[in-house]
Amino acid sequence: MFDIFFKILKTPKNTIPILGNDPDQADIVAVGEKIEAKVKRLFRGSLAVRQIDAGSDNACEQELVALSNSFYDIERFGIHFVASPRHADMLLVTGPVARNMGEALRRAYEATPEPKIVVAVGDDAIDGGIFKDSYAVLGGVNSVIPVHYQIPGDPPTPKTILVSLLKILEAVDTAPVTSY
Amino acid sequence: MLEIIASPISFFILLELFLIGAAGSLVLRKNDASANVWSSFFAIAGSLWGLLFASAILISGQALSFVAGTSPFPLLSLAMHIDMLSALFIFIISLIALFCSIYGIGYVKHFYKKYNIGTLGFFYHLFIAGMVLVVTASNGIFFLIAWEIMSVASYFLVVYDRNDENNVKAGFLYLVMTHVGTAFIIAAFLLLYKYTGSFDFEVIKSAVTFIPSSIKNTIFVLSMVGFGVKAGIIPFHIWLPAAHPAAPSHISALMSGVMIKTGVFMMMRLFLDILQPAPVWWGLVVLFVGATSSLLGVLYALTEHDIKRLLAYHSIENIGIILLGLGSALTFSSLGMLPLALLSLVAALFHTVNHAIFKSLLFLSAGSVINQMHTRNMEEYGGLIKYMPHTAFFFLIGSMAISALPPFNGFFSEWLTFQSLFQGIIALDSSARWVFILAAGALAFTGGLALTCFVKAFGATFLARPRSAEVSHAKESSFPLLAAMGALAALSLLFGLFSGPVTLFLETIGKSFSIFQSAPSLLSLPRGHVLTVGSGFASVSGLAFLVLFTVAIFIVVWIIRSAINKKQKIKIGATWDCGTDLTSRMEITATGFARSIVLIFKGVLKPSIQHEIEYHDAETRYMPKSRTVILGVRDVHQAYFYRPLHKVVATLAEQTKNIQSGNINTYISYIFIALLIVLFATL
Amino acid sequence: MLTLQFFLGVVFGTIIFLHLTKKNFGVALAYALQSLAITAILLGSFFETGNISLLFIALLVFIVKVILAPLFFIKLIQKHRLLFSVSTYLNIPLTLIIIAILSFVANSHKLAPLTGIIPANHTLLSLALSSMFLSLFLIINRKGALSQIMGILSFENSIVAFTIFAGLEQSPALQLGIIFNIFIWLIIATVFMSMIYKHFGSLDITSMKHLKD
Amino acid sequence: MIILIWTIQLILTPVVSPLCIGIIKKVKARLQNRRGASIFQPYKDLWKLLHKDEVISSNASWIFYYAPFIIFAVTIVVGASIPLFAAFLNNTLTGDMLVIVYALAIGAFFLALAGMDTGGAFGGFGSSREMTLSALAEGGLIFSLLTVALISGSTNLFAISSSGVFAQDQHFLSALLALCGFFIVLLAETGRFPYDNPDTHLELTMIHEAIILEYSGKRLALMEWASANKLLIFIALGVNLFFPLGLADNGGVDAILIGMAAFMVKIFICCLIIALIESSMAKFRFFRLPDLLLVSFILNVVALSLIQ
Repeated sequence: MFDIFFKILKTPKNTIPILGNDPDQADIVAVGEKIEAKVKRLFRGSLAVRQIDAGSDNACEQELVALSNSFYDIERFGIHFVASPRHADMLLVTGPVARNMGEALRRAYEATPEPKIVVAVGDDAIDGGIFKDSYAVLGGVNSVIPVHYQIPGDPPTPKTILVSLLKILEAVDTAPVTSY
Repeated sequence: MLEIIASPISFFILLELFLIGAAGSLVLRKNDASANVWSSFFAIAGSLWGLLFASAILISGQALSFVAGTSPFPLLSLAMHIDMLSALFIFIISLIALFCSIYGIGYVKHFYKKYNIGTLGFFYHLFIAGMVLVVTASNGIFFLIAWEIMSVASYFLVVYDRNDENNVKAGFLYLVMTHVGTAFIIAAFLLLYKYTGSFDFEVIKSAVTFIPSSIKNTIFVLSMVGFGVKAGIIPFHIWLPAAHPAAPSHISALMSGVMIKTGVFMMMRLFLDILQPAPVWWGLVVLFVGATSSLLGVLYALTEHDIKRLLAYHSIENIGIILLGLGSALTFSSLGMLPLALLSLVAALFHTVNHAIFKSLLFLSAGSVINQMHTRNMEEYGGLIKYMPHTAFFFLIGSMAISALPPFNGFFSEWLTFQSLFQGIIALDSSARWVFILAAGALAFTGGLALTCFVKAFGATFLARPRSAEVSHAKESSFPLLAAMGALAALSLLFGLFSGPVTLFLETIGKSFSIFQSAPSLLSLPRGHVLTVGSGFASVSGLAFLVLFTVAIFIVVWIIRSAINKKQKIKIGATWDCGTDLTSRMEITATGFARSIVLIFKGVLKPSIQHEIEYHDAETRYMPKSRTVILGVRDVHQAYFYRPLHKVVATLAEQTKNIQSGNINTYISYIFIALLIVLFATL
Repeated sequence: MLTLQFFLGVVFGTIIFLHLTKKNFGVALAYALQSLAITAILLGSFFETGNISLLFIALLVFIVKVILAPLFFIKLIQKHRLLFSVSTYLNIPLTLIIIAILSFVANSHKLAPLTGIIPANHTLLSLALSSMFLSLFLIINRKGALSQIMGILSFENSIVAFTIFAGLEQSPALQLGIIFNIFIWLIIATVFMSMIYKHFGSLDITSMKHLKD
Repeated sequence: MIILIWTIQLILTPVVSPLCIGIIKKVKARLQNRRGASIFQPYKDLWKLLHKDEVISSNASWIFYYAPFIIFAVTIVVGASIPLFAAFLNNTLTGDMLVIVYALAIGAFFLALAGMDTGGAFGGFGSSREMTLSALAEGGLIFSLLTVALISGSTNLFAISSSGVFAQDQHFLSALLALCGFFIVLLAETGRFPYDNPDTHLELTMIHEAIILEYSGKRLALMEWASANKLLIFIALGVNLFFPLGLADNGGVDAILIGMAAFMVKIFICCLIIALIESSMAKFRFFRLPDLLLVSFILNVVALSLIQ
């Protein structure tokens, strides 16, 4: 057991710094009605995210999983993934809503307590992407539940997602610049 | 004033009330309603008078012994001796009988057209009168007569609902087992008579030195088996989970709340009072029996999904806990540590009182649930809390009390039993200490498993969604049922809060035993409510716990509700289960809940599992149409002890059958041979 | 004293005869003789004690047992033509051996306290006791219902004899009781016999075995 | 002065317990070479949850509504009756070890009922497993506290902590065994690693989280807070009963401050140990847990028998 600990202590820190001002990283499109500042301020300290796979091709899932590795380390901003929509503040929906996932998605939306933010991640979730107009797909997430933000990209890089999330909460410039 | 109440005449009035009630309900048996009113009125009057009489004796503290008239037979004298211990038991009997009779007024209504209410009233009164006589009789034969009245009356009450086949079978099993037990008791009394020359307990007590020790040990074993069958300790318990559920609910509450205590009462009277200078191994045997009964009782309760059988198994568990107290009292008294013996006796008495209260509460609330649901199978309940909120609340209080959760009375008697076991671990050495350590371990595990079992019972019955259509038209139980349950729930809380004064009062009762006359007391009550054992070794206060608890709840609610969270709204949604539609088959059932523990203890419980898969067509066996899983638990005692016994008895009976050859001459030759043998034997 | 010995010998002899006889007719006569002996013994004890009631009892016994009962049986035998229905379990020699054993047992010193209640008529009492054993054995040994009844009646007679010799001067009420029950007994026996006969067509008891379940 | 100390004692548990969770999460993150959230993150989470609305299932009964308050209040009561930083406050009212064990059992009772109440499949199984574990752990827990009580001669926790258990060398071995037994039970009762993975997302493996799947908003905050309190209670019991060095034995301000500091240091070390265990061990299969709990029970029985 002790060799593991030595190995851990020896490996260098590799968490990337998130700087407030690099413009190309944040790629966010606000849709639907606006989220009040009070709600954003509430979630700035701690945000519970529930990821819903509405028929996605797992491209966006890989990126979202990468968010919690030591490189991007989403936890340092107080954002953590939760198991049940009841505990969630934000719903990250990926994938063009497949026909039989529509009802489940709507139920998840119902089960999430107010105030909540819905973010469609990836082109499929935004408007169906490459699967647009197919008989098995209901199109974008907004055809089932109201969407507040969209993160384009097929799939968007983890950094884009991370910075976009901070941008949604307008936490980028206030969040401590984690360079160490 | 006390002398008038605590006098032989008032005891006769008590018996008279019950006998009039019995006779009256027989006379009025044609009209159900009036029979019910008559029997309930006299039952309530009788139990109220019993409460008055018992508390008068308890307060005045002087024992009462008298002979009720001359007896036709030489050995039988209708002698009664009511000391503090029997007064306490009369108090318990009449207390529980009072609430069961109140409950009975409403409950018996659903028997109206089906059975004869008069006979129910008759046997009900006989049953209570029998129990009162059992705890007061001080002559062996008179005691056996009372014991027989009690057993036979309770047999007829068990088979009262005779349309159901297995009720009658259960009643038969109960009758056979009780009478096997009575046979052992008679053997013990005969041995006592042989060596002390009389059946009177007082005379036996004074002449106990004449009994050689080997005979005394056989008497101990015989009475342990005899009263053990009635108390339902483990090897002899198989009638209890069969008989108690069969009886109507207020009768099974009375039976398992009070009747099995008469067995414990006689054990206390015999071992601690009459056969007093007892060897050490007696106490250790009682302790061992108590530990196994409590542990196995709760394990078998976990496998049950019939609500009344579950409660019956819990009676066995609680009797085990009482025997733990009694066993440690016996061991300490034989080792001369009288203060410790007094402490554990008080623990046993306190748990007897508590168990009577919360067990009858549980049986009554289970009865009103069965009354609405017409089945005892917990798998068909579910969601009853929305239809029967008050019954659910009382069942919750009962289950909290029985799983020894602090503000209620169950905790304080179990706490006292723990203290007596801890004192045993400190004071004793070598083998006795190991029995105490194992007993304390058994008690600890029993507490945990009892909690699990009652979460299962309450959860499967009252919470989540209805698992059968019957639930939707269940109505809340009527007023007398709720009144009885409410009073018992309040009592169980009161006995918890004022456990300090109650324990000290029980100690004065303990001191009425001849051996504890001079024993210094380990219990003290500083500041009026803090019950301390042995100058600071351990102390607890029910009152303080409840006050601190309620204050904490109010602070928390006030802070959360008003200070932080004024504007948040509550939205009623559907239960979250990953988006699929939720059917009532997906929630956990009683068997599912306990399955993990049953598998963990599979060595003891021997669970069996059977898969049956039905295919669309038998040859291809690819497309299973339906799959049924049958989960069962083999009853070890039945399989390894009672069935072989039954086989042996059956073969013996078969052999003796061919004596019946049908030829008169052979019969007369038997007579002739018998005559010769007798002649030879006697001359 | 001698005469009592003689009468008791008569009783004992009749029982032996009952064991041996083949014909029912002889059985009825033997019983009459036996009852005659008993009445004689009763008269003897009357003379000794001078108790009027004993005389009355003796007369009654005489009427019922000596006259009525045999007549009754003879009529029954003729009605059902039961002349030869006397069959026994054991053959003659074996019965004789058992009779010997029983009488030896009755006279053995093991039972001395019982027969020695009145040391004077020790022999009489042991003889009465052996007659009781023999009549009991008679009931066991016989298959026919009639001879079994005879066994019981002779058993009753030997008990009376034994009680008289044991000096238990019972009260007249007891005697009356005995007589009364004999009378009732006779009625039952006849009803019983006729029923058996009607049902089984013969007086053989062994056919009752079919009544077993 | 005493009232001030008592108020500190009352509020210390709820205030410090999220810190323990934060420390454990931080150390685990560090061990996974991540930076991880700040150790005050649990406070922020609780604060956010307290300001959120709630969605409650339609077939939940009053037990679902009030269980969080009851469980939280039980942890407050238990927190007030165990030695945290001061050993001289002899709370003979509820300071008895059996009261603590059975009071926590009230919490487990209502937790399991709340889990079953909404009728979901996960809640039911979560409470069934939770009750199985707490039933089996109770034997080990009572016996370890009993060993310590018998060594120091009283079952009152404050008296135990004021008389050092490891001070008497002839009882050293039994105290050590009791400590190991107690630590195994600590991990079981608080749902830490070998028994239950606190931050798993796979519902089928959850034990404690499956019960609070249904909760949201302020009730979820209370449930999280109560389980944090329970963790602190067990750590405090483990730490203060076995290593009472540094506990204040008089009312002096300096003694209290030293006591608080010692308490914080001890909590930090214990959280470090728990995090190390969680990072170096895999979660056991459910049916191997009873053997682990039996080991703890046997250890305590051996410890108990070594005392005389």
